[in-house]
Formats: sequence, C-alpha cells, structure tokens
Amino acid sequence: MDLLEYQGKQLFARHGVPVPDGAPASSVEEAVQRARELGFPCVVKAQVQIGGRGKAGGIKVANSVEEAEEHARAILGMDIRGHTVHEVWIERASDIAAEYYASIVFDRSAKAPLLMLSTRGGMDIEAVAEEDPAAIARLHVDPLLGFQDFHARRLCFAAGVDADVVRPVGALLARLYDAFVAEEAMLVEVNPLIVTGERDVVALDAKVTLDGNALFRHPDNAKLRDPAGDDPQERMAKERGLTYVKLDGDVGILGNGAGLVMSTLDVVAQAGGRPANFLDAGGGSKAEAIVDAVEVILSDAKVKAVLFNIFGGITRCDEVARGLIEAFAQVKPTVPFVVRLNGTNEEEGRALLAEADLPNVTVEATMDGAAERVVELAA
Amino acid sequence: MDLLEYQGKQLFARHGVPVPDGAPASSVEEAVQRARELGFPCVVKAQVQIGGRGKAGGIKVANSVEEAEEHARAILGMDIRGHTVHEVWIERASDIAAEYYASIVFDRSAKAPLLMLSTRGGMDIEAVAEEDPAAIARLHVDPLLGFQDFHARRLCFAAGVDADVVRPVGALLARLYDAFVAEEAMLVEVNPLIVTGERDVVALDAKVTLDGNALFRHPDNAKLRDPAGDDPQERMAKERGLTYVKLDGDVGILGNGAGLVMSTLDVVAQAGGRPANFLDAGGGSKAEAIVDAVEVILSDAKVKAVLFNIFGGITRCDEVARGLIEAFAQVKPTVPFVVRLNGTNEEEGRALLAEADLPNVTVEATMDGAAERVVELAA
Amino acid sequence: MSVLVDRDTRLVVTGLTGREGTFHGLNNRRYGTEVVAGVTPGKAGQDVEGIPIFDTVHDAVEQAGANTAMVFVPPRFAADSILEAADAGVQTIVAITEGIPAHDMLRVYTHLRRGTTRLIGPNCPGVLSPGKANVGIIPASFFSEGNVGIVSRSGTLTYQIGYEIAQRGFGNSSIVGIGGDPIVGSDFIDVISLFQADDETELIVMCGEIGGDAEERTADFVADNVTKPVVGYIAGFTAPPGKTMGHAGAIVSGSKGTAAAKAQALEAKGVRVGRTPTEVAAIAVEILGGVRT
Amino acid sequence: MSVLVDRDTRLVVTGLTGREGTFHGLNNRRYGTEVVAGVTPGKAGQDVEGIPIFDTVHDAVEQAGANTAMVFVPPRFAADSILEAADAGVQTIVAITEGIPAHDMLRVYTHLRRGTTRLIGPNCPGVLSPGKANVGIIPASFFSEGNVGIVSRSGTLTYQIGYEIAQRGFGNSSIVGIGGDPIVGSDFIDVISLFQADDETELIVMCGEIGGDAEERTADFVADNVTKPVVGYIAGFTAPPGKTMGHAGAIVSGSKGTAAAKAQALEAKGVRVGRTPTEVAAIAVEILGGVRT
Repeated sequence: MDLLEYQGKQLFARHGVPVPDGAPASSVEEAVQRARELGFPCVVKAQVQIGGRGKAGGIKVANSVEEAEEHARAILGMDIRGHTVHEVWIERASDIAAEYYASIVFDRSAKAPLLMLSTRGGMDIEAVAEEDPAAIARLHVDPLLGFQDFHARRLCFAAGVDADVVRPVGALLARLYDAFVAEEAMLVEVNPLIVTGERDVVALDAKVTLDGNALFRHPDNAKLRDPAGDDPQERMAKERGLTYVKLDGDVGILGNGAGLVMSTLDVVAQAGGRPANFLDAGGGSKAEAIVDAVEVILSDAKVKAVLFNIFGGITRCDEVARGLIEAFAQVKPTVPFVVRLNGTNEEEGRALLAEADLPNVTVEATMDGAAERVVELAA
Repeated sequence: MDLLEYQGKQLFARHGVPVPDGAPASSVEEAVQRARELGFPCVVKAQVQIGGRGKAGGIKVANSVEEAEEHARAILGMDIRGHTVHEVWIERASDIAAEYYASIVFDRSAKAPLLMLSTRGGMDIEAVAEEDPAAIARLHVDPLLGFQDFHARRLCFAAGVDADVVRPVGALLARLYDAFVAEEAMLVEVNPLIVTGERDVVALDAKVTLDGNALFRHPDNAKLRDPAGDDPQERMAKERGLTYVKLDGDVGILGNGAGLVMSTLDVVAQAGGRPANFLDAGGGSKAEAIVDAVEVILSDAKVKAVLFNIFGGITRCDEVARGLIEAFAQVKPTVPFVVRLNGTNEEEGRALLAEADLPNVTVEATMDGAAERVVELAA
Repeated sequence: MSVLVDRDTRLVVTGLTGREGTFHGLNNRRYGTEVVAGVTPGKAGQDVEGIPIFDTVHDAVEQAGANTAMVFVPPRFAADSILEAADAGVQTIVAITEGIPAHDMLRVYTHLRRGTTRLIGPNCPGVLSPGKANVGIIPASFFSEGNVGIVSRSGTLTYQIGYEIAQRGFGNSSIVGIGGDPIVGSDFIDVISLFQADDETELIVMCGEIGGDAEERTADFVADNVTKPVVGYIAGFTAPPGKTMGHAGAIVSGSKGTAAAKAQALEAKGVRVGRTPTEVAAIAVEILGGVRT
Repeated sequence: MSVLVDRDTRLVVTGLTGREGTFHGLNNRRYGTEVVAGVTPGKAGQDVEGIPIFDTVHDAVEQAGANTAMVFVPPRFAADSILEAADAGVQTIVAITEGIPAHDMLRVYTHLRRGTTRLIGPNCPGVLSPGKANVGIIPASFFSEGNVGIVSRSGTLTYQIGYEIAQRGFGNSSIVGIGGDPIVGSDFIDVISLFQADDETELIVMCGEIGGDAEERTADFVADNVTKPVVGYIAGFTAPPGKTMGHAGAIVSGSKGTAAAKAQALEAKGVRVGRTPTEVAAIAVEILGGVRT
C-alpha cells in the first residue's frame, strides 16, 4: 500500500524524522487558508502516487495569497499521467543548500533491510544508479540486531556527506529505520533529503510503501487506504476481498492460486488471446466468492469471453461449480464461459455443471484446450 | 540501583503493566489527603528497600480517614531493620482471589533474561524455590529475538495458571519484559501478582533494580536515586564518584582495581586484621581522587590505620603518591599509613614519597608485608 | 527416499482444532502421515478424532515425539507459532498460512537461519512425498511415487505441472511448495540441494514466477552444483510492471523480476524452460526417456 | 606460541585520538605491537604519531589490514564500536572500556556468539603476550616470555599474581584479563581452552572473584577437558553478602557465588587454590619445579 507524500511525511514526523511544516487541502479555499497560516513563500504540491510531478506542473512556489490561489486552482483536478489530483499539500518553502537521497528497502533477496544514501539526490535515482553506481552508498542491516550508529557513519562517509552534517544525517537515518520497522514498511524513500542554508537536515519528500498484510497492527495506517485512485473494477474486487488486477484485453480469467492464474494468462496470450484481468479466487473459494468474482469480471465491458481454470487443492471443484451456477442465476451473463476443473471433487463439480446445463458454458478437459477454446470464443 | 515499591509501580505503569491506583506521601497530612482521594479501604505501605515490611508492621489497611491517619503516623519514621521509613504509598485495597509470582532476572550465567512464574506467590519465593523447585516455571528469552507470545503460554501452562487468566497473565509478562528491556533493568519482580475477584491481573508489589551504568539514557530514572538510605560514608563516597563499601573493622584500605582491593581485604583478614572498608580508587586515579578517598576513609572514626595497596596499570604510582602528599597537606591524618606501590611509574612514586617524608607513613615492598605491617599498626 | 517428509515424519499440527486445520490434518493422516499431535493453547487433553491436543509445541515434542510441524494458524499468530516450533526442537516446519506480515518473516527467517530448523513456506501448499507422507494441502490423489522432484513458488500451478507429468506415466519423489511470499524459509537452492542429494530423484522441475531474483540465483547454483537435469517454468510473462499478481512476492519492479529475464537466466545456464505447464511436462518426459504406459 | 595476540596482530584502536587511547595505543606500539590504525569518525587522514586515522573500522581493515581491534571509546559508544569491529571482519576484539550498560552487552554478546569474532572484555585490562604483543593496559615491564598462562577477571590483581610469579623466575605465554562485568565476551572456559591448545603454555593460573558461577562452571570444564595443571585464586573471602564490590559482577546473593563456594568447587575438581596471591605463585612454582634463578 503506497502512501501519498503528505501521509508519508506525517508518518515520518511521528518517528522524529524532520519534515517541513505543512498541511493538506482538498479545495482551493482550504489551500489558500493553509497557505496564509504557513506564510510565504510556500509550495503547493499535487498529491498523487506517481513521480515526475514537478515536470508535469504539479509543484509550484507561491509568494503571495494570490499565487497560492492561482496554483491551487491549477493543480487541483489536474491529471498527471492518468492520476487525478484530489489533494494538495501546502508546505513552507525550504532554503536548499544540498540535495541528498536516502532510502530503506525491504530487500527480499538479501532478506534484510537495505539502506541507501547518496549525495546526488533531487533527481532520478535510478539514472544515478545506472551511470554511477558508486555514488550510492548501500548496506544491509541485520534484522534482529537492528540499526546501529556505525551503520549511519559508514553510509555517511561512503556517500561523502558534508562533514558538518554527518551527525544529523545519521540521526535522520536512525529515525527513518525506526519508522521502517515500527510501521512495517516495504519502502521508505526520501528524495531529496535536503541540507538547508542553516545546515538543518530535512526530508523534503516522502515515499512510503506499507505492508498490506501488517495493517491489522496499524489501524491508523489502514485508514489511509484511498480507493479513489483505484480502477473501478479493482475497487469493486477489493471491497469483495478478491485479488483482481485489471489488464487491457478481452478474455476474462478466473483461477485459483496466483501461480496458476499467472500461468493461465500466459497460456491464453500464447493462444493469441488478450487477458482482460488477473483474478485469483483464492484457496478454499466458496460459492459466494465465485458469484462475486463473476460480477467483477463482467463489470468490465470489454470482456467477450471468460475462462475458469481451476485445479482444486483447498478449493473444491464442486463449490466452484455451485458458485458458477449461482452466478448464472443472479448475473445472467451474456458472454460465453469456458470451464476447466481438475483436482479435489472434480467429478462432483463436472456432474453439477452437466446437470445445470448452463447456456453458453463449455467444459474443457485441459488447460491448453480451454485456453484455445476461450480465445476462439472471444475472437 | 534499587527502586522503592512505588517507583517501581510507576515505572510498570508507564509500560502498561497493571498496578493498583495509588499515590506516595511523605507526611501524615499528605497521606490522609491521598487516602481521602483514593477512598476506603486503602492500604498504607512503608517505602523501604527491604523485604518483610508486612511482618514488621509496615503495611496496614485503613477503612477510614481516622485509620489512615493512625497508620501513616505509626509507619512514617518507623525503623524496619535499619531502614527508616521516609515515605508511604497509599493504594486502593485490592480484592485478592489468587497470588502469583513473576520476575525477570538478568541471568549472567546464561547470558539471557530469565523469566520466572509461579502460582505460589505472596510468600518467600526463595523458600518455594528450595522446597519445591518445580513450582516455579522458568525460561530464558533470546535477547535479540525478544519476548514472544509462546514464552508467555509456556510459562502460564507450566506454572498452572488458572485457565481464564492465561491471556492477561501472558499480556502482563509481555509488558513486564518491555519494561525490563526499555528501562534496562537487572531485575523486575512482582510478588504477589494477584488475580482479583473480578479476575483482573494486577501487580500488587514491584521490586525493580536498574543498571546504574545505563542511567545516562534514563534521566528520569537517574533522578530517583535516593542517597538518604545510604550509610553516611557510602553517600560521601558516591558523591565523589568512588566505589566504597563500609565494613566493620578498623583497617582502612585503598587500592586500585576491584579484584586487587578484594584480595587486599582477604590478605589483611588473613594477617589477623579487620578491614574497615573496601575502596577502589579506580583505573587512572588522579591525585584529587586520592585526596577524596583519604577523606572518605578517615571519616570513619573507627579507622586506626590505613593501607594503600597500588599496582599501577592505567593508574600511575606517581599520581597516587602526589595524591597522598596532597591529602596529608589537606587532611592532616593522625593515624598511620602503610603504602605499597608497584607498577607504572613506581620509582617516581616512591621517590616522591621519600622526598615528602610524610609523618607516620611506612613504605612496604610487598602486599603481604604491607598487610602485616598495617595490622600491627592498627592493633 | 524423498525429501523433507517421509515415513519417519511425526507431525504436530498447530491450529489442528480450527476448521481448515482439522480438514487438512485428517486428510494428511488418511494419506498415511503420522499425525501425532495438535496444538491449541488451553485445549490440552482434548483430541481431534484421536489425535491428542497439547497446550504447547514443546509438550507435543516431549509427550508425542513430534519432529515436524505444520503451521495452520491465522497470519497474526503464525510467526509466533513457527518460532515456538523451532524453540521446541522441531526439525522441519511447514507453514501453510497466507498473509503473514513481511517484517514478522524477516525476524523469523533471520532467527531460524542461525539454528538447524528448516522452514518451508509460509504461504505454501506444503510437501508431498507420494506413498510416504503428505504434509499440507497438496491434493495427493493425482500423484504417485516416482523420480521427479518438483519445487515451486506456487500451489495450484504445481499441481497442474505434477498432474501433467503424472498423465505421462511418471511419479514424484517429492513435491515441495516453497511459497509465494517475499521471504520464505527455504528457497529453490535449498530444496534443489536436497533433491540433488536424494537417491530417488532423477530429474528436478522448478516452477518460478515473477518477482525477486530467486530464479536468477538458482540458475547460477544449478550450473555450479547440480548434476541432475533441471527443467524450469516461469509464470507471469503477461504480468504488467508494478502490479502484485496475487502472491505478495509476485511483482515486477521496474525492469527487475520479469519472467523473460528469469527464463533467460535459466536458459543461459543450461536449464531448459517450458513456456506452458504442458511443455514443461513434455521436456521432462523427453529427458526421462519418453512416455510410460 | 601464545594466545589471542602475537606477532601477527595488526591492531586498530578505536578511540586512539582520545587522551587514554593515545597513551595506551602508543604504549602498545612501543612494546612492539603492530598498531596499524586508529579510528575516529571525521578524522580520517590525520595520524597519531604516524598511526593513520580512519573514519570507520571497515576502512582500517581494508586499507591498513587490521585484524585485531582495541576498543577505547567511552561506555555509551563502546557497544557500537565492538559491533562495528565485528561487522568489519576483525577476528579479535579487546574492549577496555568500563561501565558499558549490561543490556548493550547482552545484545553484543548474543550477536557475536553467532559469528566467529572473539571478544575479550569489556572492562578488562587486555591481553599481553610477553615478547610478542601487548594489547591493552597491562604494564608489560614486569613480565617476560615463559610458560605460565594467566586468565583473570581482575586487572590489577592479575598484575600482582603475574608479578609474584615473575619474581620467582617464571615468565608468561599470555596474560588475559577477561573483565569483571556481568557479561564478558569470553569467559575462563574460552581462554583456558586456548591455553590448553597452546604449545608454549605449561601451567594455567586462573584468578576469579565473587559473583556469578563462572568459576564453578570452569571447575567442571577443567576436570573434563584440561590436561595441563591449573592453579586457582579467588578474591573476596571477606566480602559481605549483598554488597557490590566495585564490579557489577561481584554481587553475592545468598551462598551462591561466594569465594568459599568457588574455591571449594575448584578444589573438588582437583584444581589447587591459593589463598593469597603469594600462595598462588608458590603453588605454581612448586608445580613447575621450583624457583628459577
């Protein structure tokens, strides 16, 4: 789960990571009021989960109430590469002497948090990483021992941080690590991490990704989940507890188990089809879940045919069949369905389908055969 | 550093360990006022760092303002085995259905925190440990992994905690462990840990020993240090940063390094003398520290002779000699001194002493010889 | 032979008294697995169809001789359950639970790697050694004893591939689902090492998917250490970057972790990679010497 | 031979630029120890009488080839300094600092025991291998090369006993102060194992003191594993129960941990225990075959 910049900054502030004063606003009036309170110059920043806001005109400095109003009006509602700006963050302008980069990544390969620090912040860090990898100091932290002062020193000296700010940068890294662990983040990134003219060290941006599986321990973070940015189908699926990813084809796909569904997409693509979605009905799918899933898949108007690819383990094929029958009764789909059932209770499942004799439903014996059939039907 | 019961309870409360409502008082008027606020029945508890307060009459239940006043008057100023009661703790009386015991000890042998839980609380736990060791469930916690829920379950089931309070007792142990680690304690002990008639689990007593070396990280705890209970010589030594333990003999002893001082006491005892104190002037002792040390040793009127036993490592013998000369100038001791100097700059040290020609100071070449000489002089 | 679970397995199931725990625990017992204990705190003395319940895994180890644990408790309790089993001296832990917080697993993984306990999963279907023992939720009826070892990040995909191989007359030494989370207790390399050392296994099938670099690291390992033939499969060629495809670990980040890159890495080290489950089965059978009837 | 430090020792001193660090670091160099680096963050490029200063221990290891570290920083920074040295790959760390918080050392000890780094101390005088290297604050001038290994929880007491043995014409393989804190990196057993394996050491002297049960555990270890003669000393017969005698470690609780109990435990396992430093020296010399002139 990705946070907006200002949500990340508020999270940072809770853990003592220094951030500029600021306030969010979702209307022009509110934005002007916040700007007045903060004083000028201040910065009006579009709150969207995508990079390159500055280039797109989503970040503007205001030197007066008039300018604040003008910028808020321009930015609120703006579309930045497919993301509509619903909120702005008004923040006191900072006096920037140097721009650094700092991040902590959950490194699944090393199985440890990876810390990175560079004095070449404020720009595209991936470009820096490619053209001059040595410009980014990196080290892993033992997850049980935790962050130690020497980690901060090593990073600062390796990155070439200005001598007079080695201590405050190190202190900020320690606080950032606290935030990473305490909030169970998968990523915390500060770009740029600035040194001000007065040699204060401040996080001028914040990118935070939280672990969705850990939100039960962080009810305040869970509330930040903002479905407004989601695709309507994805939002609907989420509300129903389904794992659904929208794609841009016309073959609707449902399977059980993430690997099998990914594989089904691939097989459909190889058969010449274009998958409309990824939908994992999950382990132990019950009939109601199947009804929900069919509704989500069919809410995408582009879908011309649907493939059910089930290999039963925890999931029982008879439950899937029952769900499909119920879905036909409730939703009355107009597009053809191809169904392939193997595994736990496959015979009962096929028998139920045969008995129900649903219109426009073909049962196939193999995954490849089912993929070919559904591609034909969608053509 | 040992805390008083009420300081321990306040520390517990900061970490979510449930304790009864209460308030400290250092005068009868204050005690009565606190009792009124808490309501009746309440308990008036002497605050001294020694066990067996109950038997000594230091814990009384008050059912009315009159009784609270009577008890406070009786207990404040009371002497409990050498400890004068300067403060009482007034606490709401608890309805006790069961008395358990819980503690966490810094186990230097296993190099891990040792947790202990027993359903036989409320009494002398050392006696329980001797007559029925199986009545105390014990386990160690990996210091890096920390306390896990399964530790709580293992302890509760092994101790035979009532089934309906396994969860709250486990939760209390988790909080107690938090306190142990966060406050850097060497010991936290709850005896009794009670189950109330309403099946709440509450710490009815609190014994907390903190690591004196860690107090720099805990300024609030450092302020709790109460020198009032110390022996006057020990208090004086503490104020001067010296490690001094008062004993009951007449040979004053100063050495450098705890092991050497302990050994010096033993050698003096073997020579037939009775050491008056343990005083470790420490590594790298400077002349001023020696002056302070001489003052502390001589402030004990029983001292009839003093032995300086120095083996110089960090400590330089010339500094010790300089300190002794300065001490003679300032303090003008009337008792004889025996001095033995070996190690770093021993020749310079001996030369300084020879030159100063202090009255009543004998220089000896060996530790055994010095011990024999000082015992003769004290006789 | 086989790997991880066999006739010596003495299984304790944490969460046995739960609905799913009971269903799969009994299923495993029906298959022939020695299910010697269940653990549910506060229910010691009860039983699930004759399987005794204990308060702690320690009691299950001491009193029922459990040497393997299957973790079937909800995600918020699962890390603790794994640590408890390891602390009790269980040597193999199979964690089925899906949705365990990543930071929990980071601590669990780091702790377990310093000891001798082997963890499979979490978010995995378990381990099946056909004819010997089944620990987990793999539907055993499709699989028979044989010489193909399968290791996979995915559950149902594994069944699919195992099933296709079985259709061609081959059986399996063991089928190991290592799980689809960012941090799993054992990775491809760990399990392939076991298969390499296992007498019965003659060919190894590994099913990877997008995300992370486990497949790339495995390619190097196979080239240097594995003499048995390895056939690969990677799911997720169609997955767009930045989207989590069901498994917490299945995500293409930027240009990293794509199926194409993984397949390429494997092929560069001489591992043949099938583009569909059917093709994987065909390659395996070709190497093993053709369809058995 | 000798243990822990010798002519191959390449020492980095953390805190070399501090007053005590400079004094003892240069003292160690004068003795012949290869002092190759100092570490003081922010002072890289400077030097202390020709010894180069680095920002981190890692730099000292990489650029100056340090393999041993002496920690001389104040207590609040010492745990971090020890962890840094271990992380940098230093194999032997000697921590002189007194007053490190006990919980810091608990974490450091647990972490280091899972790796291969050996820690001596903290709150110890260091290690002297006469004629080879001196790392720490032991006044070397009293000691010469020889065949008596000394291990001690106390600093000055060690000098006293070593001095008494030297007066009788014997020298030392190594003198190891393990420190007097509740948690030290290496205990008697660790160091006695090294002496047992060391060709040069013919007799081992161990100086214990009240508190804890390290001496009692050592008695069992010596009986089972040590073939060389061991002579013991315990300080603190005169200590009253419940009083802290300088070291946090020297806390007597009830009967356990008293000097009498420790001496008894050692004697029960055949270790002769001297009642004064002089008696220890006399026993050692008797075993070694009389005074050398």
